[in-house]
Amino acid sequence: MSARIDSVRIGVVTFPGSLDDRDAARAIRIAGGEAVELWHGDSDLKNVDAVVLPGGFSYGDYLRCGAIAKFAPVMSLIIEKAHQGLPVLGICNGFQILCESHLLPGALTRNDHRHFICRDQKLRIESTDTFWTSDFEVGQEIVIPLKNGEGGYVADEKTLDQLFAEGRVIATYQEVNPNGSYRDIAGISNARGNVVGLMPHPEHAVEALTGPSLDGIPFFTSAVRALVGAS
Amino acid sequence: MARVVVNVMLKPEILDPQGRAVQGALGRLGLTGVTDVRQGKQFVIDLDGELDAHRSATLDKLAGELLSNPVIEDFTLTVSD
Amino acid sequence: MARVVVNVMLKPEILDPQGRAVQGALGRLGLTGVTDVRQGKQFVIDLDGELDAHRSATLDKLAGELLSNPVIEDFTLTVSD
Amino acid sequence: MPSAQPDLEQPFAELGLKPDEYERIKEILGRRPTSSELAMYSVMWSEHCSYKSSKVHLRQFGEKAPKTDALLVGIGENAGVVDIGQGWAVTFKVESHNHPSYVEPYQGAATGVGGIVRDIISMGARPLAIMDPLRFGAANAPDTHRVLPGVIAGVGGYGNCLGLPNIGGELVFDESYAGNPLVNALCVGSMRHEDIHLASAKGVGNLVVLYGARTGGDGIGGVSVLASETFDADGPAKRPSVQVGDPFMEKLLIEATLEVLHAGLVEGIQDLGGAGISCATSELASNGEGGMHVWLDRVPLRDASLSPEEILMSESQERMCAIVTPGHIDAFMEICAKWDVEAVVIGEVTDTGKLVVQWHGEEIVNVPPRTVAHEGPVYERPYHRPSWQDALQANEPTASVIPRPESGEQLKETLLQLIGSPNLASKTWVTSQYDRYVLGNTVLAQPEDTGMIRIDEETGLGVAIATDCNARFTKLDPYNGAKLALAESYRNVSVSGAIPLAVTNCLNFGSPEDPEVMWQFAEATRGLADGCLELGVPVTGGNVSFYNQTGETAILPTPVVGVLGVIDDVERRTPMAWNKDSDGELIYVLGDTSDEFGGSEWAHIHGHLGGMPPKVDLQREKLLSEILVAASRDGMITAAHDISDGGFAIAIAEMAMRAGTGARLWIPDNIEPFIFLYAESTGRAVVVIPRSEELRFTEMCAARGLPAERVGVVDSGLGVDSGFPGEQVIVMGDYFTLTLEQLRETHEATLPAIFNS
Ligand SMILES: Nc1ncnc2c1ncn2[C@@H]1O[C@H](COP(=O)(O)OP(=O)(O)O)[C@@H](O)[C@H]1O
Ligand SMILES: [Mg+2]
Repeated sequence: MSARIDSVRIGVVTFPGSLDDRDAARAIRIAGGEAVELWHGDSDLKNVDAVVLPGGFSYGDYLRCGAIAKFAPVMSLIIEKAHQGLPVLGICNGFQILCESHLLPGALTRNDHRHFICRDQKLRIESTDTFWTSDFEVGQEIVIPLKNGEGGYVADEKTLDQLFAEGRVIATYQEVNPNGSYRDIAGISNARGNVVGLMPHPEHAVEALTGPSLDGIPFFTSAVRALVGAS
Repeated sequence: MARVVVNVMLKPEILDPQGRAVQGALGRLGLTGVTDVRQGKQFVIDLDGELDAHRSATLDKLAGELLSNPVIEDFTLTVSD
Repeated sequence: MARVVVNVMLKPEILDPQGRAVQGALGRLGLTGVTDVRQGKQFVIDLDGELDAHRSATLDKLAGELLSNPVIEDFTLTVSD
Repeated sequence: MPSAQPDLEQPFAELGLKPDEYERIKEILGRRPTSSELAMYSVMWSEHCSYKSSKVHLRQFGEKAPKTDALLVGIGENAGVVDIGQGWAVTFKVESHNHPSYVEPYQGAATGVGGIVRDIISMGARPLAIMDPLRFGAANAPDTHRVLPGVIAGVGGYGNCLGLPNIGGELVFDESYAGNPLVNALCVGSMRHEDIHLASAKGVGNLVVLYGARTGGDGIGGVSVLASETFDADGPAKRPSVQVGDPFMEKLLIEATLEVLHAGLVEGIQDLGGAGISCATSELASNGEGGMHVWLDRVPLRDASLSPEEILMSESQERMCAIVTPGHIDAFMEICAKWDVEAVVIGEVTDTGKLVVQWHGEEIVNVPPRTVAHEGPVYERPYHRPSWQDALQANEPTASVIPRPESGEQLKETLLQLIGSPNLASKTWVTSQYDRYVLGNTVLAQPEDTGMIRIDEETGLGVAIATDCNARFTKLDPYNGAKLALAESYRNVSVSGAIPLAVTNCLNFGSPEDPEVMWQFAEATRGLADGCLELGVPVTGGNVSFYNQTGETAILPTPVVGVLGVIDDVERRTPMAWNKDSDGELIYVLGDTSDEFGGSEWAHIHGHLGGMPPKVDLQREKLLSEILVAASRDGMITAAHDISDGGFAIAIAEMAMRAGTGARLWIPDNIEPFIFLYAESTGRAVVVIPRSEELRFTEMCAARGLPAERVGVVDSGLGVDSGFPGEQVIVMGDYFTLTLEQLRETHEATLPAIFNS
């Protein structure tokens, strides 16, 4: 574990109904960054260098997951800055919010088997050309928890082709496709690689005691390292 | 007083696991000849006063941005009084 | 070929948290005067051949037992061809 | 005085009050009750809220309570509070939502979780985890197919959305629960000692704040009336109103409540559960200065047409009540607004000794709150030993009643049958619908023997909880059956290395008006109280659910017992299974095995219930626990798993499947293989010991008088020699060999095959 680099400030947004915000903050600290609490009603990003949209059920996931959260005051700032290159990682509900906000293409729908599913999921890292995956190797297999009710990634054929062609699929499900995601997609990025959405939960795989592995840590160290390099 | 009903359905090309499950169940429970089932959402919205052009436009916009996700869903909107 | 649409709504006295959430969001996003929103489900069922009395009765029964739970929900059923 | 209408016949019977109860109300008030007073008394004096049939028996939990310093708050509050050291306290409790879950499985189960979580918040604790002991009718029965998926989705839907990990539970099938499923929910929370809050309205002039969801017409008299009656034999036709839960609102309620508590803005607090505002106001007043004035018309409503009686009785979910000083009220309201939680001052604390409720200027209630909350009727229900009890106990599952397997092949088939039977099959179909990771403190969860969570990240302080009850044992012998439930739960906590500290329980029984059911209840409570005294673990709280019967047939008496243990550092926990580095480590059985099959899983799969349950020896359980804790503390063992349902063979199979590595086992000479493999003698556990620790461990057992027998060795290389090259296998002496793959397939296929269709 690297020493705490207090100059790297990563914001974690808490929406009403966010659940994994404390876990995301813990993961950032373990990766050597400083976690900064952001509130959905904030109209200021507190000078953070990057943002994590954590998992949970923002606004109860009523209507559609992420549909109401995208209109939160803090989101208009994040959307604007993300277009300018601010690194943003959306995990699970955060991924749903990024799709609803059109920062990422496609959408997440009800699992094909219609149940919530919590399992230790094997993934293959497909792209390391993003802000959040550079500490992995392409082809690396990892196991991290997955837990969602609406995690089926869908998009039209053209978009799917484009995502693969441009290397924007960052991880795919291995052995089991747990939710019916098209082409086993577990996570994607935008063209620039600063915005990443991931359905499984790397923040729950950062301690041997509580997670199935330590495979989640590189998502956060990737960001910390890139930001240290940048400053 | 106006009542607006917005129906939201998954686009035909998007898999509808709930509709599929209902189709299976209907068949098992004795309803023959079901060729397709789609499950959507219905919003019944009650509004005070007249539904003027401005509010009507807002409603239409929100039906397409908030109540449905254009990437995967279509909507219809009907007004009754 | 018949198309049957079943709309299922929570009974008026039952809490509808989703409807409440939508009502709040509509208000925040600029739609004024919303007095109530209820969110329900819609099933669009396509059937082969004629909808005879027997199948019609089965459908009605299943709408009340499978598609809705009479303890908390009401349903309406409309047939179009 | 509220005006009475003397000519009107009062509907006390419809509200569930007996004529003599109605007479007592008139006596207390010295007049006829108003309709609102009648509404309040009827819900508060219901079986569910007043414990009128169980009170005389539950007293033993206090009277026989072992001396302990661990109990910071005892029975009688929303939940007991236990000191776990380092300034930390935990509170935990289990409650039933059986009847609502039968009527509307999803919402019934969901609101069951919601209700128990509010109990925990109202003590000032942050809720940390959920467990769900469940019972259903036969797995393949159509009604189970209706009820079970909805219940699981409801427990998961609410708990997942709330952000509480599910760390364990039970799933048991037995025909007796057809039409009467049991949905019990447990919540555990933690707090610093100084944050403990109690439900009392102190300080004259302090304000009564109602906050959370609006009050609606759903569930009026639901929990209390529903839980206090037997269903008609024709089931859910008579469908009473049920509540719909809003877990998102509950999540906001938790955050807002913890924030106001930590800001020091709250004098007293109470959740709104069964009996709603009637319960909260009368209990708060009765526990505090003794008086309260309530303006009922200030209650925010979802449905403007509700009558005051309905508002008093409504069991709408996600509401809380707090007592706040006038100086703190603005800060309180601000925090609620931050979390989008509606809050309204509905009353004021007084010292008049009266609970006065006004409705648009008119006084509609004026009663001494104690008479509503604490001085309800108490019944000494008649009870007697059932006439059939002797015959039942005499019907032992001996070899002449059920033929016993003898050959290797038969013994192997028995293992496969058991491990694939619905009660012993893998519970993954259920538990994969629950989030076990959220909050990042889950150290052990299903399929481990206990759920364990970390309380303090700095020190690693944690707690472990298990819930258990083999209700077949309780049917055969309610007194010892309850002790057996306690013993199993205590043992499940101990194998993880935690020290058992406190007990909660949920007593699920048939109708208390049936003297035979009442006897089961009396015996079980006596057994549990005696057992707790002997083990030195106090009962901190619990719940009684009566009327779990259809027509004349009651469910198996099911006293679910939850034991909480503390572990000073979760890093030293003992998992249930060996690991990939365990090759060559030794497998020991601790305790004695004898020919005990009454109420066993083996008898159950043969459709037999009779005989005596296994002997229970709580001194032995205590010794076993001490050895397991010492072994964990000194790093002597790699794994420990308790032996219970299905016996030793099932325990070993579960360990091997979890480990993914095989083992070679042998059966001691002095015992019949069938008995060794499948008997359910208690006070036993399997432990795995590195060779370097063998001497130290066995000497400790010998010195303390705990039988320990070496029965096997972990071995990942048995595939080739046993004819399964490339596979992990367990070799059971000369009797049989099974690949882990075969075991796993059988174990995991059962529930999906039944419930995925
Ligand atoms: N309804 C449930 N919810 C959550 N976990 C469950 C449920 N039913 C069973 N489990 C878990 O499955 C595992 C096996 O259950 P069981 O065999 O009853 O355990 P034990 O015999 O050790 O008490 C345990 O970890 C238990 O907590
Ligand atoms: Mg166990």
